Amino acid sequence: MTEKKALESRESEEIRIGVYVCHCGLNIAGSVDCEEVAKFAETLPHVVLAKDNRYTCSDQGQELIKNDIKEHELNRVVVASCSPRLHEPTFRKACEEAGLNKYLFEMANIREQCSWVHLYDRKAATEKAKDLVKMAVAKAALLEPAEEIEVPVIRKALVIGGGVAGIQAALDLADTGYKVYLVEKEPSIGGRMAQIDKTFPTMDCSICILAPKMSDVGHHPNIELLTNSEVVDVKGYIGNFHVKVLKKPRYVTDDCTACGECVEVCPVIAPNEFDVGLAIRHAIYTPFAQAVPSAYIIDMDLCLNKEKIIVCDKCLKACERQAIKFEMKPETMELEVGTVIVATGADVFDPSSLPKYRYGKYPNVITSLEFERLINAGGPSGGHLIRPSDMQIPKRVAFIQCVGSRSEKSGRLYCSNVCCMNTIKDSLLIKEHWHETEIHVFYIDIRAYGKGFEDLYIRARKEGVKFIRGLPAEIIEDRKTCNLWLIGENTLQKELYKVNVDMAILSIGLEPRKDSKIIQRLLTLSRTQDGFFMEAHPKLRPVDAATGGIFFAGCAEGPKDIKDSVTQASAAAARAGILMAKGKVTVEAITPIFDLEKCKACGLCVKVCPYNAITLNEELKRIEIIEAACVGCGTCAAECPFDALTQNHFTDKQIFAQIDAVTEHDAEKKIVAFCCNWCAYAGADFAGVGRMQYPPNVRIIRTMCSGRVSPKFIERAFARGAAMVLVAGCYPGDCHYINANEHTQKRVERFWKKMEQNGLNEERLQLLWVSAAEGERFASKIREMQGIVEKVAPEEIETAKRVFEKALGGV
Amino acid sequence: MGEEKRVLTGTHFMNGDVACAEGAIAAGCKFFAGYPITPATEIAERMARRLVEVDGIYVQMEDELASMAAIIGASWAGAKSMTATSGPGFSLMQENIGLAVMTETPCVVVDIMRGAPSTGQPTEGAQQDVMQSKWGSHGDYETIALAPASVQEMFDLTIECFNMSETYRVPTFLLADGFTAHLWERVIIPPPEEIKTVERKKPTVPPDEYMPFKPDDDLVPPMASFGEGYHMHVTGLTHDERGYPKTVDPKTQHELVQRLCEKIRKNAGKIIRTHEFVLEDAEVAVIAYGIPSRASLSAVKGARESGIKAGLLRLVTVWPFPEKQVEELANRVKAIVVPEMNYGQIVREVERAAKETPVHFLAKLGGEPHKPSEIFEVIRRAAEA
Amino acid sequence: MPVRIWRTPLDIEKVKRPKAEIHIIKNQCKGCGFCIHFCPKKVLEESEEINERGVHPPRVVDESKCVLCSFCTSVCPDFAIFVVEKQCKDGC
Amino acid sequence: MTVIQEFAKHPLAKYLRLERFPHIWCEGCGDGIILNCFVKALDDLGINVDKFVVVSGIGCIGRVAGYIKCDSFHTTHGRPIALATGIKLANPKLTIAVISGDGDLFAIGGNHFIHAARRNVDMTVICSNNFNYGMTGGQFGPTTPLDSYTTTTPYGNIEHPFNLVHLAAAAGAVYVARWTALHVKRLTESIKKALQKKGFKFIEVISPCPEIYGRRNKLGKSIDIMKQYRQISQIRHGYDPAKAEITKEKIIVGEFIDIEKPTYGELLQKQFLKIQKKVMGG
Repeated sequence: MTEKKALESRESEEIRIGVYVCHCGLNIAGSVDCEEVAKFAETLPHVVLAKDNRYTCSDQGQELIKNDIKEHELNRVVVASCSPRLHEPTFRKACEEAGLNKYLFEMANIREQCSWVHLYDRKAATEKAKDLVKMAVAKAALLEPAEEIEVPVIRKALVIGGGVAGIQAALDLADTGYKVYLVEKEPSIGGRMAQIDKTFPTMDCSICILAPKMSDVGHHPNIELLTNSEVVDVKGYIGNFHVKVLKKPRYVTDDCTACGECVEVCPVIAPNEFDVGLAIRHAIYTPFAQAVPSAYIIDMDLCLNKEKIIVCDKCLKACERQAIKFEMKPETMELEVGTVIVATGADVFDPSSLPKYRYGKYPNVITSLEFERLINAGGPSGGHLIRPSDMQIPKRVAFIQCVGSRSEKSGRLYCSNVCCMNTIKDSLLIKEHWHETEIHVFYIDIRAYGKGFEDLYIRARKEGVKFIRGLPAEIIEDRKTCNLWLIGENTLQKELYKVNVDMAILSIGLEPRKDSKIIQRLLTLSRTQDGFFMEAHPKLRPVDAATGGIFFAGCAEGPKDIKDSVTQASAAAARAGILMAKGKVTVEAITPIFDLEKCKACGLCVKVCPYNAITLNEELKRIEIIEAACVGCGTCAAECPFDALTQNHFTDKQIFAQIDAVTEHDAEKKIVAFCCNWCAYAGADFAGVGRMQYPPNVRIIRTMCSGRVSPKFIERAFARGAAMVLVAGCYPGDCHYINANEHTQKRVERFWKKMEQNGLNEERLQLLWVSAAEGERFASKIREMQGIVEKVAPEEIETAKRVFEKALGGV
Repeated sequence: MGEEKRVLTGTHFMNGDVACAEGAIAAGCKFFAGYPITPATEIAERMARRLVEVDGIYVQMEDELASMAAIIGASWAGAKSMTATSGPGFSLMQENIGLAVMTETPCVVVDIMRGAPSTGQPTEGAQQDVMQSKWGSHGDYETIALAPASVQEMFDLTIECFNMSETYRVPTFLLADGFTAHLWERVIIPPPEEIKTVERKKPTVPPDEYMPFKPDDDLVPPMASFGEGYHMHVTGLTHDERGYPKTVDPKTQHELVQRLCEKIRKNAGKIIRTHEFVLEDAEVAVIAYGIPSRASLSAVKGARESGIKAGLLRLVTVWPFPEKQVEELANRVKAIVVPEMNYGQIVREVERAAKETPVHFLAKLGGEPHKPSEIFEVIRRAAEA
Repeated sequence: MPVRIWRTPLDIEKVKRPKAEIHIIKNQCKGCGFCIHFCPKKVLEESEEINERGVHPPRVVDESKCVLCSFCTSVCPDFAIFVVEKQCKDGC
Repeated sequence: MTVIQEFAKHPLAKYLRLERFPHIWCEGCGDGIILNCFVKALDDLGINVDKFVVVSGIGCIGRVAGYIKCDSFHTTHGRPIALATGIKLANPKLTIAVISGDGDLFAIGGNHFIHAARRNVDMTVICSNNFNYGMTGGQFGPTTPLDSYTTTTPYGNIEHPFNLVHLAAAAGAVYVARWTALHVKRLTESIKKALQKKGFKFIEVISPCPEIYGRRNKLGKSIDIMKQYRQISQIRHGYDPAKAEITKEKIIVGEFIDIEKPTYGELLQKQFLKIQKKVMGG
């Protein structure tokens, strides 16, 4: 507590701010005159010193700050550099080490949101940088020290998805000694890897190396395996998730010995999903031989008894152990966990959406997944590669790459990462069994970047596999023989080809799970444009989700091969392990501040709080705040009509100060943008990372959630003569505070009405839903708004000033 | 065990209820179902102790309805079965007595008569159920009822009841008064070989030819037991010879009811037992049954001493009623005297048979048996008239 | 595993299911319709003909769809329908 | 081919008195299904019918005894259990099933039911519960739901009905189950289980009475009643029978009680041996 004493002693003293302007090598200095910005900073109120240096985040940079805090008795620090999303923690730590409460630190984002997006207008960029610093200083002057509250972390983990990634993550955590709930929606764990015949580049039998891990999961004392189950609800926050899991009935108890007698008598059949429909299964079945749990399951949609009444009791009679219980009901389990690992995997692309390959029409056009089952000794053809039309072993086969990857047509622009090597592996497998087989591989590029990959590629070429650059434009079938003509252009030799083969294998890509949306909503995650889950930071936090306590493993985060999935799984397990080992996390001190005097106990805040962290005490006629449950979205503060609530570190005063700073000069040219931390602000950063250029007249004020944006902020901006206001947040449903941004929408819509009633052009207030990945969407919005700004007449500015006069009163 | 315990050969001093129980066991009774009621309870108590010694079953049911039902069931399962009760319980049994008649089920019902109507005089003897034992259940039917007059007869006639019941496939009543039942007397139980017991007639044809209700010439059908593979159907409904319901066929109903009655009437000669005392030259005949016959005997002796030619006809079989004997007697006597411990029941049958011969009735109610002097008085008046 | 499934499974021929022989004792039927309504494979339908009891007994629509669950046999209050396994010669 | 000849081919024909069919029951009556499931159970268990006795009482279902090819007794109203007790005790080698109706077993025969259950006499009692006296034209009985209409409750029933499974359990039955006439497979299994178990077993079967009870209470045709069963029945094995009242919205079915308890016969046998030893000993 020494720091705290130290800071208390300084409370009374006048405010002493130190400003540090970072060059970030040339990243900032390249288009911003950092010295000038620093000089400008010195002129600002309360600033006792302003310095610029090459890398403020470097050790020297941090040392400098620490020393100045001591020497010059700084009690506020502002760093103008990159995005707070990147280095705020770094500098906060430095301040704390120097005995300064970390909430007395503020940052100006002059890289992602300035230098990188205004590369070619040094003057404008420098002016903007000054504004941004001015805003930061203004806010800094009003910063209050704060103590973070600690919440315990439950030492149990939830792993969603039982593919190889989920299995690995679960085993690692369980071996570390943590209780793990592994939830898998299929009847067995194993995932895609269980379907595959051999793995590249080592060519070892996939199920042979997976099965032991699967049974380890089955027997591990620390793992509670919940198959045929789905996560249906998640509440709470980092360290304290309350999860509801729907356990669908198997209709077969653990007494099942997997003897298979029931299958013999079951009268109904359907294609077996595990064999991609190449083999049949019965209504009562086990997905595959090595399934874990090994207990059978009844497919109730198929079973004759789906109508609740037993019309067929053949399996019941056949089961000696009497393990079949048709009366089983779905049960909902409630779990308390501290961390969550999302390992929901990927779907495979359905090629029937690409008419040119006639998948689903020509029997001998198969997918690479079907191939895996055909070549697999445990598969429907007992490992004999046959072609569906006549069950004969094909003499000539073709592999077609990038089906559902890297193409506009399929709507999937990304590389699926595994297909090239998988095809090479498959071609070698064929050569192994039927050496004389003629193999053509049609590709765009062969990507053999991994360890041991190139060797495999070379081996395949040595074995005589023909690699032809240029995908077939179409496939034509010979009615009689069912052989296939592949027609296309060899883009190396610049000549057309027309190749006749017995069978064509479409190397299908990986795509996000159709139901990713559900997990996304439940865990308030973000997704990248390709639809896979987005990590908190592509470099520094590659397995963390933006939401605390949640981590990614395997293809859920992007297409991966087995090795990478396992690697990421272990990483995720380690990350989760750290949290649980520590046993506690500190929650940012950005909870509401409550003013008993002003509260009228109207209960509006209680209604809007997405986390039920506010309750209305009927007797005392006042509200009560549960700090641990609060995650600091600030929606309550925005909703309170009596200014009885405001938010720590995002107080009305502080935000007003930022607005005022922006609008001090040339307000009529400026856009005041309120951006939520998770999507809009991150989106703006992303625009910077992608060097997407847009007009320099926007000034971003960061709030944790767009729900924090109170109408009075907008009024203030207009009252101060701002040309336009932008409120930007996550897409509805993607809100990181469950549904807080629904209130944003309501408020903005109300505001538009107000403007209309007062004869103001609603266009001057814009609402933008944007994801963290949509930098371009953000940039183009600003460009679009610039167009409007130019049209805003001075009179309109004046009217607005008058209409919202009242908003000027200080708070 | 079993056989050697069945007959307690020797001379005993016991009461009527106990003697009845011993008679039943000696007759081969293997199943007793009952419900406690004064003055028949001692029979149940004795059975509860004794049956187990002869591999028999004693079961105390929830009421007399159940008791009667149970012995019918037991009988079809092949056991000689019996229940014992008194007036109120006898009334409850009438329903299933009807079932026993309809299904021609051999079984014995002991009714120890007490003061009635209703709960009446539980501890006092009477003879008020005589007509109930004939007409108690609904419909036309014939049953057999024997009336013991001594503890020895409580033993002997119980055996008779079983034998007749087995012979004619009909519920048979031991109709004893509360006095005889509670009387303590000497009883001589003969050795087993001297005790005649009858077993029911069994079918001689294979199951598929067997008709459970097709009579032989004696109008009694042979009876198989459940569990012997005959797959019989037994019903309280009017049924054909196969045993299947035929409820709307007049012929079936007529023939069935007719046979149920005739099989007793036609065999009345074999069934009826009476005892005569100095009737050869009698001018006044006393007709009595049960306990009054004992007072009647000394009254008749007294009359003879005082020069009145009196005699006694004691009815052992009450039902079927010994019509012939009474009619024949009436033809040769001046008058008939009937003492009964009721307000006039069997006397109606006597009058019916006696035609013009005057019948003097001597009712006795309240639980006191007749005094010989009372009967003598009536004899004297009858002789003078 | 949401993969589009469209092929006839390669081993479809290998699975042999017992063939059913459905017996309907028309004149014993009282026409409750239980067998028709509760057949999981919708093998039966009401016929036009009227039996001795004045009702429409069931008629077999497609015997090959029957999987011998015998629910009709058990649910018939009148023992008017029963299914037995067809004793197949090489014919079927 | 005559009906009888066709009928003879029925897999269950050998358990039925074919010449007595068609039975007397109405179209869609549950009693036929109960009979069907019952003989199916006999067949599944391969029971020796020579040693098997069916006893029934009075009422529609009372006629069942006359259709099964084994020793069978169609007794007076309410008395089948008492009579069956006599049969069983007199010849323990026989297996006894009592099949009767709700009125017969629980109104006029209620006393016999509870006492046989209390004694744990070895027999299986199956009750066809159709909520009224069908044979006499539809009067209310001990299971008729409140407010239902019958010829003797023209303004609606004001008597609270029995919850039969609760009654049986309380009286001491060692096996208590309830199914509807639609749960034929489960019912058959239950009957098999009961027949193989020692002691007093009770199975209630909710049975459609479309012509009498159904018509008066606008329940539709038998098929509608059966559909209703499918809709509102819920299987809850081990459920507390006390809570298993039948309502318009819900029929809880399943096996409620399955316990072990010495039967009357077993205790009697024990006593025999004890006493005989004593007597032999002198």
